Amino acid sequence: MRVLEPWLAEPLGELVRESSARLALVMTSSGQVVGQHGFTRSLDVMAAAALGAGILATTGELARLVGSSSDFGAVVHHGAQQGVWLAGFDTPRGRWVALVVFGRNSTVGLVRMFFQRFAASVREVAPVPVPDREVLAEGFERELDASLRALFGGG
Amino acid sequence: MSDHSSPQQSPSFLDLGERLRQRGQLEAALSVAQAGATRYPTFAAVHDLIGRILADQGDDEGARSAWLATLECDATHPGALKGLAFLAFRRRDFGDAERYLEAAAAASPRDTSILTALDRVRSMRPANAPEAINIEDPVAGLLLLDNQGLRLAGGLGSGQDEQMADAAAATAAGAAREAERAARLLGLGAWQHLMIEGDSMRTALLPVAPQAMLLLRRPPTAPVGRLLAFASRAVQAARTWLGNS
Amino acid sequence: MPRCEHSSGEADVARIDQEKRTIGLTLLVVGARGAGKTTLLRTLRQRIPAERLRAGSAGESEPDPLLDWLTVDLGRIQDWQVTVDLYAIAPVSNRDSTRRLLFNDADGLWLLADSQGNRFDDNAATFRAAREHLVDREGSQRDVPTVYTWSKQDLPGELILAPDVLREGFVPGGAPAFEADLVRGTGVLESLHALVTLTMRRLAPSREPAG
Amino acid sequence: MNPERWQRLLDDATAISGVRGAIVVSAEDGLVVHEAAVEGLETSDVAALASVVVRRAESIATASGDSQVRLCTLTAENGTVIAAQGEHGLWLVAVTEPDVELGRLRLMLGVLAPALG
Repeated sequence: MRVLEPWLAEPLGELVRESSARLALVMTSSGQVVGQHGFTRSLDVMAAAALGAGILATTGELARLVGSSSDFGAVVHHGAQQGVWLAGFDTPRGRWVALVVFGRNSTVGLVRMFFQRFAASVREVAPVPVPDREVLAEGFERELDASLRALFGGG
Repeated sequence: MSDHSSPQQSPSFLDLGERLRQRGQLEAALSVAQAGATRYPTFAAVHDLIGRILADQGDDEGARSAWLATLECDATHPGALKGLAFLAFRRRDFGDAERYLEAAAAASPRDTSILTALDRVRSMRPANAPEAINIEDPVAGLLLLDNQGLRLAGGLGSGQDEQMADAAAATAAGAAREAERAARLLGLGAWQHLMIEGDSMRTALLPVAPQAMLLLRRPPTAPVGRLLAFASRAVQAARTWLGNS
Repeated sequence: MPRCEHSSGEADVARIDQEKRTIGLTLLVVGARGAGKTTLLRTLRQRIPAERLRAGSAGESEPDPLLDWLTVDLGRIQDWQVTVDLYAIAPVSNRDSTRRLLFNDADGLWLLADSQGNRFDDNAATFRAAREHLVDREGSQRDVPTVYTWSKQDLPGELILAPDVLREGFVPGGAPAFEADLVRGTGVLESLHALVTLTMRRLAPSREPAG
Repeated sequence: MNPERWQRLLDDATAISGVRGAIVVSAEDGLVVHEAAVEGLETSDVAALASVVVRRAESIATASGDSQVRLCTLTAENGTVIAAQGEHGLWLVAVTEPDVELGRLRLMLGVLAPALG
């Protein structure tokens, strides 16, 4: 499992463990990965994130087209050997998306249940973003330039 | 090869052995039956015949082995179950006798001789006489396993081999985890037992210790309340067994 | 692929981790087929000390022809550890989702033009496509620091276009442009130097949590 | 599919003293198909968890060489979850207080569940 920020590890670990998920991916609604479990190739993570965010956006659009007052909440693909659960949820960092791939030893209901707990847990533990202040001190570019010259052999 | 291990039709040595047994020529009957067992080692009926001959000779231990061998060939062989019930009855173990007859009744529900025997055994047993508990007996229908799904002791009961007991243990540990989780997450507190009822069997799964659980398997005719009462005693026995181990 | 290991939650900006004091830049190397993207990355691998290079597709037996990548550790600058992820993307690939994501996250663009006269249109089409891909998550056009490198300037003069012609043809405004001989490495490190500087300059004044 | 009939079945089940709620569950996906529950019972959680227990119970039965599971009862300190098999992968699931008339409920669910299909 990999997470961008340490506080996400526990809720994501619980989601994976309790729902018997094979793969799990948590991303921002624009597809930026914030945590994953089970993927071995980074390229797959990126592609899955982009596709997952895209699918959810598309179904949201479809929901609007057919006159639904809100989006569909979750998208489920159920195959013979494994299923995919894809759902958005609100966090203090904005809307995020979770993608869970589960096998025959789990069920949609179980994934749904632990996804809801996961979303609630993220809402509870996610640090609220705070206002920023300037960081790069004066002289940064000069040091960068020196560092690049050293690294690139005076180039 | 199937034609070497189990004959297509009832072979003549069975008739011969049975006739010799009924005439009291037990030694001759036994030699015929044992020759047949050599020829057809997985043929249930020949082991059943040997069991009856040995029982007639008063060799209860030998008869028990033969009938257990019968059940290995055919897990629901009524003759072997009746034979084992008879041996239990003879040693006045009415609980065991009842258990084997219940299994025989499940295998042959229309056999009135079994139902009659069952009634008789039940009437012989004092109402509050506790059924004997032997955690290590593989045919007692008590399977003790650890939380990783490994068998610690016992088995699934008559007719089910060790391999099957191991498979059941492997699945039971997962079931216990789910039972524990379901009870906890639904706010029902600690789980006490999971009762699984089917057409052919009643099975109860109970926690014994943090690292161990017990699977109890009985025929569908076993009354649920009595099964649970027995299960409760079996859990205590299992705890003692774990302590001694 | 380093992206998901140390990225901030924000889109469209370099990854700045305030706790670990790290800055990660994503730079895209874009060029027409045969313009020399793979050679460029290979040259960087040869010229930059190995201890400053992190895992990249070079570690695999064969570079991925559709997506080659490389991470350079620029070391500690002030109290920040700065790394640069360089992705070389083929102009046409079946990995549109990957490409979209990379363009979304790009902090800087390194446009590589094949100097040969007969590749002028290919270069133009590739650069145009790159600009079309360079949109933010809401679909608005993004303006990111860009440098140009004219590859194959070592070929005979009758085959190639002069740097000022290429600049005239491709470079809007005053973006830096460098002539390069990718095999010998001329102009490569200079281009990267300029791009990193421009990109970091765009970050300043950058931000960190108050308090 | 007959929601009206399901409702009647669930009403019969919940009429028993000590039954907190009853639902029709699809064991394959662990989702609620129909429900009749009292306040305080998260029926989707019941469906998800009960279906997993049922599936595990079926695994035990299969591994033991037994036939289909008809009834599955999980007894805990503060209550019981009881699931009876219906047709087409549907299960009738009831959640009870600890002092429910379990014998009556078992029989009733055993009779009602086959009518689920």
